[in-house]
Amino acid sequence: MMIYDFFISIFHNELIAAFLNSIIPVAFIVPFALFAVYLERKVSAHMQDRLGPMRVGAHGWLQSFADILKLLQKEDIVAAKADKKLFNIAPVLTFVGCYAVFAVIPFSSAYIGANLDLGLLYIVAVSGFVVAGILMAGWGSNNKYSLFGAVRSAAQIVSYEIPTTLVIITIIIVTKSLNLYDLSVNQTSNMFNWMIFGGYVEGWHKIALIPFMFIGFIIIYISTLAEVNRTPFDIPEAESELVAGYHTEYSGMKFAMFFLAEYANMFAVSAIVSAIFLGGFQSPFGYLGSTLNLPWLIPIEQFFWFASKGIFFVFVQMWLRWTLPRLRVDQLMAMCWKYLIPIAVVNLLIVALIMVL
Amino acid sequence: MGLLDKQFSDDNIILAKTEDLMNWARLSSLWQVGFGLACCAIEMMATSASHWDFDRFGVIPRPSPRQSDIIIISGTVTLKMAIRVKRLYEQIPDPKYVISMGSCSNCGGPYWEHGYHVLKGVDRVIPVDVYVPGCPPRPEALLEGLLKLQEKIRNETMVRKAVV
Amino acid sequence: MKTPQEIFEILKQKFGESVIGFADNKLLEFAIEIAPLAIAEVGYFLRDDSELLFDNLILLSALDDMTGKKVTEEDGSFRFEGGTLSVIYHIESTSSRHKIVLKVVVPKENAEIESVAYVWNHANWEEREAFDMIGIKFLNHPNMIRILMPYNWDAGYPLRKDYKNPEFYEGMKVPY
Amino acid sequence: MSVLKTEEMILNMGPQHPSTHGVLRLELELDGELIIDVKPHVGYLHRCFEKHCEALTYPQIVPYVDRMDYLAAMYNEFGYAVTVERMLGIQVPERVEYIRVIMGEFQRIASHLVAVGTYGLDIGAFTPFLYCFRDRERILSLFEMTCGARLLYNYIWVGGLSHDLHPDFLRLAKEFLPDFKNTLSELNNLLSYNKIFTERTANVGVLPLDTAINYGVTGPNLRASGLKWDLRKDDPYSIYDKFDFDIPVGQGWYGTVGDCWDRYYLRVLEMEQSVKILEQALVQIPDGNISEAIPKRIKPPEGQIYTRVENPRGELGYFIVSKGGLQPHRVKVHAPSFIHLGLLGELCKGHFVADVIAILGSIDIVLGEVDR
Repeated sequence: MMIYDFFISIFHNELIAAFLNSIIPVAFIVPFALFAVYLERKVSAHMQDRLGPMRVGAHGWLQSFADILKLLQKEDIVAAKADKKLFNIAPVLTFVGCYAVFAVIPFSSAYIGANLDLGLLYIVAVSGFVVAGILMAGWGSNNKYSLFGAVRSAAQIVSYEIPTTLVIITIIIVTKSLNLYDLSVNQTSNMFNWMIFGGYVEGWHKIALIPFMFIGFIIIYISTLAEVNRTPFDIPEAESELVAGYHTEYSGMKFAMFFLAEYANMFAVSAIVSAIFLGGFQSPFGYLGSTLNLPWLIPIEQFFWFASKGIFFVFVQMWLRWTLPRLRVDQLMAMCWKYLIPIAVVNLLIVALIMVL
Repeated sequence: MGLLDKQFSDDNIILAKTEDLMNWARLSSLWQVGFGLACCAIEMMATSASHWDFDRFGVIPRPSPRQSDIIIISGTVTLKMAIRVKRLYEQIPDPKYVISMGSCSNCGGPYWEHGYHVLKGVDRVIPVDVYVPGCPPRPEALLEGLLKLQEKIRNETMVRKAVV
Repeated sequence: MKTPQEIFEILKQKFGESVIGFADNKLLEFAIEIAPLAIAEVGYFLRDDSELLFDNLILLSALDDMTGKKVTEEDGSFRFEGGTLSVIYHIESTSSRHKIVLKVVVPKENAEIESVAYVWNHANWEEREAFDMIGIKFLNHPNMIRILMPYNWDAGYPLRKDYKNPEFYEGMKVPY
Repeated sequence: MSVLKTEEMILNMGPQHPSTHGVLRLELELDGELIIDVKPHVGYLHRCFEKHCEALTYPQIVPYVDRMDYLAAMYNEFGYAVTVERMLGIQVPERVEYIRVIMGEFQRIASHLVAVGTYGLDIGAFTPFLYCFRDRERILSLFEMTCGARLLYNYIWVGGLSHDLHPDFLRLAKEFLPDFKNTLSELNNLLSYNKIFTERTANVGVLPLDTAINYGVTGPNLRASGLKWDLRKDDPYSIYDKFDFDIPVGQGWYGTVGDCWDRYYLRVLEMEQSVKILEQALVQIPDGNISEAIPKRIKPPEGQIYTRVENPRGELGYFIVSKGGLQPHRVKVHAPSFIHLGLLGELCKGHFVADVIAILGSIDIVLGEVDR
């Protein structure tokens, strides 16, 4: 049973149920973002022979709360020459963009915000909001560094959407569905039904698909990394070049919004990658709930697997960030247009050929 | 500093608890402007590096002053730089704090007599909360300065004291 | 490898009047004194002559010779009237490894020297520094402005011996 | 139809910027992301060193010398001491010379570690920076046990040293060297040979040899351009002629000779050579009295002298004019960073904004020395 139906059965009102249903991702995103900031600091610290936050709560676990509470108290500066409307809308729009993506991500078999048949296309479309927000921030700040960051970011995100979309088309050819929920549900029973292992296709096709699915997975992971501006693709906010990129001029809660959006976005892309290739909320081994005959346990287990896959990929993103240097703008573009897109196109053609045969 | 500071005329338990929470948040997450001036900046970097690790206290360098809470004036402030230091301080949103690190920014240090281009003490242009002596101060001294600043923040209040 | 004496002979032969002579330096170095307006020409010759090849200007330093008449004011401060400033060029050849020292002396009132910034690019900033600190003007220099002190500094040249520090700069008190 | 008019953008970088290595201000003239011109504005840390020298006696100058190139304070003192000793004609005891070389080479390693680490930071790799600082701490603790200071030492005096070595110094120094070799290989694997890093730095900011000489470039930057020129061998001072070490020269490993990667990697190679010198010096060091040659009163004869030593950043020279008094008449410093910074505009033309950071990091300037 979906959570939405559960709300309807309680309130007998679609509006209230839909409202409550749409709030659930917030209850996940905000604690996750706080946790991810803390995780990032701890992960980086331990990679660098340090300890990271230690003084705020045991092992600094309250650090993110202190940060947020402090950012709430900070003065909200809008520069005199800034374009105030754009400057104020930008953080909200950026957050809305990444929040909207959560609408079609299946958290478990019992919860998906909106079970759209065009889910995958919707994601590609809606993440454009983030670009708009970043461009507004860059322009509205009236700061050259911000503008630089914003223009770089827009160019980067728009470019890297192409390989992402190409890989998504490859998946559509195999699954014949754009619905993320169906996609996740179908990759069931064990990990060899995941798309990365050829999915739930029958016969020799499955074996033939495996290498190309791996290639697709690597391409989409690299391009999502670029879409969320993480190292080695973090040139829009490259600290050593552009100070803080498009959010250079933002202070207080508006900056916190960008921060929140960044970490939410990290999770969103990880979740999408795992939903497409790694079975989404499906367990790799089967469910304790079905063994013990406790049907209510299954969605909870599924949520656990979903969250752990997402967090694992977020962790990999952090790992890369604290290991790799950063690319230059032209190299970044060259990487996209000269390598990823041709490979993705060829991959698409080969997969199409396999599926036709 | 801050909008609410010294805005209330009477003290009560709710105010006291809110105050404690606010001050706790402020003192636990002092983001620093990533900004070094001279020799002391190297010791400041050493303090952020693995051996001493500023991050334990929640201090991380932010490249943009808009997102920072403290500025550590780490080194000699020259006349040419003083104008920029002042501008930088003005760019930090309230509540903001200043640590003056090293003799040079405290009082001109070894350049006090013949330094025709050295500002004798950064407190001639911006208000300073904590002075850390030394030339350059050891990382431990800077950490001590930070703890002193935290102590100071802990005692900030929203209550306006009656003028005697 | 040539000794400074030999190089002096070559220069004397080539430039005649412009090469004034050995400047007396009692310690380890002795310098060839050159006329202020001929130094660029001499520089080009030293750099391009196939026997000399002085391709590296090591150091250009300007100094106040403190030779004028000392006038003491009522408040105890003093200044020099007249006197000279000098610029010293250490140059060497990275290929044949010889080193010489050139010296140019100018009067303080009319401190103008031909620039060598086009001979050795390195001299560009060094000459700006000499202008900034001592107040020697280099003619034909690409960008003769202050370098270390603020561009709007108007209290004189700090490394002159009779320099007096101003009381305020842009509203900031300068003395301790 | 009118021609579309475009104009250049002026981007002001610094004095507060995460990667200008201090208080440097760069005025970039940009066409999109391409650099048309770079104008460095210096002087934000002008601490009047030369004026102080004219007002202080010779021994009093030593602490001020430290504060010039604060990453290589030992070597600044070394150079100053050598200069004044030549003026006075003092021969210092052999143990002092050995200790000076040991300290100088440790300082070279420490300084290069900062250079290499912050260069990684400029390119975007945060972790190598902290690894470098971790090892630098060990060297600083060696200095600290010798003279009590971590950064600015006032240790090498004219004619001698302020303290003799700590009894544990030699043991700890010998223990450090093998560990440090591991660090170097770790650094190379993490950063130097990283594909992204080589892409970012190879063929960027190429400095041809003739330009380098014409601009007076010295030290690692000159050697990276291909000239075998090291004052420790070419204009020997102290006891460097007693040690066996190589002078690494840039060979264009990943690109052209004299690019950023060469300049970076040359520093790594120099650290290896410093380890080699240290391994010999720590074994050969003789016993002796370190303070017997310290003069009671320093009053050099009238005249002038220019002496130079091989500082981690290049040729550090002191030009001292004495009028026979207790104070020098004029001290002028040949500061390598000042000269290298003058070259920046030349190196950056036609590159991207991101390359300015890469080039600035690779020439390794210290603003304290640029502005003095």
